[in-house]
Amino acid sequence: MATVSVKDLVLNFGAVKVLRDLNLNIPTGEFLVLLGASGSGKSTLLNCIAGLLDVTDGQIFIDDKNVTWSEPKDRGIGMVFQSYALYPQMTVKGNLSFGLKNAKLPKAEIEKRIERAASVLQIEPLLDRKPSALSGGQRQRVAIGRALVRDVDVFLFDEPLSNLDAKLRADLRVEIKRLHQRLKNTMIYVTHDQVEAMTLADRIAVMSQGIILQLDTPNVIYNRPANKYVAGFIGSPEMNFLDGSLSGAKADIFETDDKKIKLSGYTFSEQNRSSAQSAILGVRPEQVAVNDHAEAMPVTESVEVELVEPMGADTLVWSTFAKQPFRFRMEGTAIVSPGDKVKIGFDPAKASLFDTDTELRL
Amino acid sequence: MADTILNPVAEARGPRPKKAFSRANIFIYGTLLLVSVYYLLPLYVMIVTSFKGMPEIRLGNVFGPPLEPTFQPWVKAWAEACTGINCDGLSRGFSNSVKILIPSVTLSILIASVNGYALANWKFKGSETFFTILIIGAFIPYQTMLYPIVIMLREIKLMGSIWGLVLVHTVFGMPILTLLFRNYFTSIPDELFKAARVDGAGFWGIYFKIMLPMSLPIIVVAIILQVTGIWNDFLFGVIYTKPDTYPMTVQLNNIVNSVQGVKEYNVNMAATLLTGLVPLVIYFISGKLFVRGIAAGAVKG
Amino acid sequence: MYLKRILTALAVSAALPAASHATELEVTHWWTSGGEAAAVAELAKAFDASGDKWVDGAIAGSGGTARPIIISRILGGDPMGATQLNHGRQAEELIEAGLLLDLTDVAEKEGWKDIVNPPSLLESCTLDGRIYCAPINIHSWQWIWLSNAAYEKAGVPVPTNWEEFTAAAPKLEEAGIVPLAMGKQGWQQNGAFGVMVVAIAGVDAWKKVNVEKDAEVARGPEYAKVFEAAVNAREFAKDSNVQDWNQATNMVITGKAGGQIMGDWAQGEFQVAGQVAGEDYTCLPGLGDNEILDTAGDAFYFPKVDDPETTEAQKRLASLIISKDVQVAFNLKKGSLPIRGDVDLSSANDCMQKGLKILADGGIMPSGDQNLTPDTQTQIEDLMAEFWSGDMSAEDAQSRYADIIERAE
Amino acid sequence: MSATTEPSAARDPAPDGKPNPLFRNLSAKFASIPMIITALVVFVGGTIWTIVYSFTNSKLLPRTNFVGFDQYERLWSTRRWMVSIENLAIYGICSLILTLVIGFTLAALLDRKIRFENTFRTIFLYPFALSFIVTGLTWQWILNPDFGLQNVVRNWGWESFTFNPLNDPDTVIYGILIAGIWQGSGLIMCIMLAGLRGIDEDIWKAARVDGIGTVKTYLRIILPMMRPVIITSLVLIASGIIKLYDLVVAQTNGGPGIASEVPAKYVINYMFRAQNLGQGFAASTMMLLSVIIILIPWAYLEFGGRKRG
Repeated sequence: MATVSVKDLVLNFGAVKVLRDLNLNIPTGEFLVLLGASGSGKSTLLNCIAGLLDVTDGQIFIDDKNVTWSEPKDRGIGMVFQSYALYPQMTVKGNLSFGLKNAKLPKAEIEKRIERAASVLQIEPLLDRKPSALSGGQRQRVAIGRALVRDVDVFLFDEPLSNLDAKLRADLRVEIKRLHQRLKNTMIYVTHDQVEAMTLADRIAVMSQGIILQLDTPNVIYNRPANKYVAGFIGSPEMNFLDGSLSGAKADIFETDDKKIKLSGYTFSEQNRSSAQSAILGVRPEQVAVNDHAEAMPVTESVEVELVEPMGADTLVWSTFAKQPFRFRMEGTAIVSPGDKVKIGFDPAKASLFDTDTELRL
Repeated sequence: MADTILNPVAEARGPRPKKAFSRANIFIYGTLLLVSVYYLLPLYVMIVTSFKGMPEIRLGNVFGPPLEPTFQPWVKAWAEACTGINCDGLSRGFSNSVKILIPSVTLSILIASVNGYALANWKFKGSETFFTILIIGAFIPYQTMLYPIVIMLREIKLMGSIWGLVLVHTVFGMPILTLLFRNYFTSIPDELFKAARVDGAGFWGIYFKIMLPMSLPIIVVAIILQVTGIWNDFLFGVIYTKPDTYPMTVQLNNIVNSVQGVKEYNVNMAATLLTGLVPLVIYFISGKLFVRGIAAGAVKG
Repeated sequence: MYLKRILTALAVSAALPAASHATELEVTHWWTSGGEAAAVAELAKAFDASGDKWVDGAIAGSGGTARPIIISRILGGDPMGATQLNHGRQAEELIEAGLLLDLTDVAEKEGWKDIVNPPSLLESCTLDGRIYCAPINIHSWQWIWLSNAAYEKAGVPVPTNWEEFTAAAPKLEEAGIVPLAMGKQGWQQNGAFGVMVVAIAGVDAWKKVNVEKDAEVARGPEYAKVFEAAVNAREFAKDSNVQDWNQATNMVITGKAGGQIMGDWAQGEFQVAGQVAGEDYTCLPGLGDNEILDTAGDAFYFPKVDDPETTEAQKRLASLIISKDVQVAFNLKKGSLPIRGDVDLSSANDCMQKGLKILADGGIMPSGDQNLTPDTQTQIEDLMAEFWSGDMSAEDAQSRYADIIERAE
Repeated sequence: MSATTEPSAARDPAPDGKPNPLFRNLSAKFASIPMIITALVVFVGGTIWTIVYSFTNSKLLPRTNFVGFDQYERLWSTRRWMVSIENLAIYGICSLILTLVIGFTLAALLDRKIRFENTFRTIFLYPFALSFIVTGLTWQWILNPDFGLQNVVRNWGWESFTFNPLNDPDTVIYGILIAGIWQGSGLIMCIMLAGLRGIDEDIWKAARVDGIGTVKTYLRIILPMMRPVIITSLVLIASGIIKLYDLVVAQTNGGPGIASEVPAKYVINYMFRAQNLGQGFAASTMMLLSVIIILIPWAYLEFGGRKRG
């Protein structure tokens, strides 16, 4: 079992700064998800950890060993790729054994490991097939198997599920989670899918433009996003953002339009804030209470339904709050139509407040 | 994706015209047939001429079918035509041509594929500059390089040996072949290469075990280009070797290019067709693989 | 008894060729067509018969094709044993660079100076008093070939000189016959022009320009006449739509053209077509005006090699080339004239006999090859090519011609 | 990331030290040595050698007797050189455009799911296999007015038909063009065809839904998508154009007069026939210079500017 840590990592492609002074510590056995939009540098970081890209500056440690300039094969990692990257001319067995043969392992040991990996992943019947004769899900299992047989302490996943359809994606997601529970390896998992991130991760690192914006447990990331970007990126449907300003002696009143919202119970961050500064209040649609439930909330308002999106289990309703677009979630059984008046309410204690200029959490 | 590289679509992809005798169809086949006439006309002239006797050729109509067909020109071209004092036609150089062709094609493809692989997957500082120089080198007329190469071969003591010639073919085939292989390897998903690195394969391991087995289509293209070029080469063959290893084209040149004396056009044509047979046979055999290979090597990148 | 005889015979047969000399000699040349190859075969046969081995390195195409190959091989330090080159100034630099074998000892031993006729042939093999090549034949440009059938059809007698030829031209045109066949290549056009210079301006003017490089003569009235005649000839040849010289010759053979100015190698074409000199075609040396032959031709050069045995073999080949038997055998096959006057060529045909007679009478002049550098020749050829194919005036052509002569080395 | 063949000690630098970039990926550099030697020694070295000797008055043999720009002055005052350049420009532009147009059109026609595609493709490709020496001769015959095409058409009854490109100084280069395109367009057609096969079928569906006509789809949508194919084709065609020599020699030998001379022929004639190496080198230096002027900016954009990663 091994820790992975990245120290002051910098990577430039010519004049383009892809990674800027990154620091990251991953304890043994953690499942860390690197989450971000494309171009955020998350895959690049993973490739640096794997040793597939030369870093410009900084160090990478795996199990306290400086591996910044080691060969990928010497870093004790296994890696799974988005496009599976199976060697097309080899059978499944050939794919699984390729790395082991390169490492000059004894034949018996290779057989043993393949057998074990195949049984874990339930791909025994496929061993003699070529990748082209496999389905997408099967291919990805083989790709995971290829990492598995290496018997390494760190697994790297580079968007492994992106090429699969929704149902397979869900199945394999669960399987990866089981795998982690069983093997207790350190796993670093790159994805742009927040559901994967939330469901799999022990901790999530949200990345954008080559830096980590927030590194924390899914729970914290969801409930206390460190800045507006993270708040908007995590959660579906997206968080409502209300523009306004702070007031009151303690700067604990949020004013937007003609509304004054007292932020009672809100846990302020250590960021400085002042009265009269402009701020943004973020309210997640699923944290908005409707009709009867709304009564109990500190903030209530009667709004007009503008658009209804039924989603089965629940229904997303578009309306306007304080002259700004505002979405909220209702029971799937609720029957509303545009023009209806609905009473809504939310608790500012559970909302998020951001500085308009720095976009940091207040 | 990896499997699309191995099996790129070689089937027609445009929409299929509907009826057999639709206006579009008549246009398409009409144009193709008309253009085919342009392409086949010289072949027709060569073939009919090669079956005519010299008196008939002197009469003049190049398109007329042979009035008294004769195989004599073919026999002569292959086995009797004299080049200097040796009167055994093209057959004399055939085995030499093969002996030059095989190592030249093999070595040039081997080196160009390694170049392309290094350029696509293992870029290093300056690698693109060397490649750019190589591409510009494709535009240098061979003849202007004759003397510098003579001097170079002299210095490495390969002047006059078949290996010198192989080297020259490798050098002059390098630009285009490297371009093709580089494009091809660039089109192979990067992740495959990365996976192999993680699996502990090094530069040569990835080349031989992963890349080369995937390169059949582009190798076919390279073979076609090189076989055509090397088989038809005359200049290098004659300068950098000796009479007992002269390729077939030297005989072809001697048959066709005699400045003084009678030109036996029928034998010339037969000799040309005979010489062209080897590349032609390779075109036919490779068939669809050729298009598929070009699709993979020239299209992407 | 028997045994002894057999043993002796064995000893003799083993000793004879092997002990003295049996060296392979690679010989490069561009004699690849029928008659040429047959001539080379004679030479090779004689060489092999002397115990050595002739390794044939035939490469067709004299100037553009064979020369770079020959030079490259010599430069590359891996030369052939012997190579054909036009004798003249072309090999000068190779000699100066010390790349060619000095044959002076062979030449002196065998007295080449007394044998070779005309002496200019040996002179052009000589640099600083040393001899570096063995001349093998004489080819002359100074001929016009006329189709008897064409003139018959036009109803005029076959001309006997250039003036008659010019006069008869309109009649031929009326009969739908091209008066003058001319391949559209610079060397043919330049060759024809050279023949016209000798015929019209005379040998002296020719020598002034080509040997002494006197540009004033080239600008002078004698040459002006030639250029005017050339403008006429261009007019006669305007319907001649062929490139190669032998296609042009073929126009004469088939009676489509009245005549062609071309060297004596054209004879081979007539022979192959089964035509007989005097009956089917007529040949006029020096255009019938000035019966003189130039003495261009071929010679063998021998690149220097380290191996003394090869050097010996090279010298053996050199002396063989000059020898009587080879001269007769070779030149009869080749259709060219021998380089020595003391051989019997009575079996040669009508036109060749005419040539021999002129040679014997001393009607000879050096060839352009021997006097102008290839660079100058190429420039003149380019000018001629432009002149013959366009509408350049005689005056313009003459002044540009003179400019080239002025710059010539 | 260094080579697997290296001993591990060599690749284990001081814990924090960055290894010398020169020794990273040593195998790749080692394997590129043939390419580097070819590029530097043969191409750059040979070129420099040529340039140096273009300032000498070398005749038959290369000699270092420098004469400054004499050879260049003479070159640019020679009519034949000017004609050669003009011809190359005409041939080059026409050949580039026509080969691309014909190649693309044929490929598009073959891509229409037709029958006998293999046969047609082979017909268009076979000329590529034949040597220039004889294709030039054959075309010379076909274009000969007396026994070629013109004669045949006249025999059909069209008495006034005139088609005699090779004997007219103004048209001869187009006569060569006919043969050049015949020889080279098949390969380009194959490359284009391959390019068309690489286009996503959905593009066709989209175009059909949008109601765009077939021809317009090819020109406006498909063609712009085939950039890499066209670039490969351009390199092949353009390098062939610069080297144009054998075909001219075989078909017209530069005639009539000097009307179909091309630069490569000038270079070779002066090097070997006129035995004026200096002049030949000066001419080839000019050719090379123009190639480089055209190519370097393009090659830099195409191959040097892009990064992968």
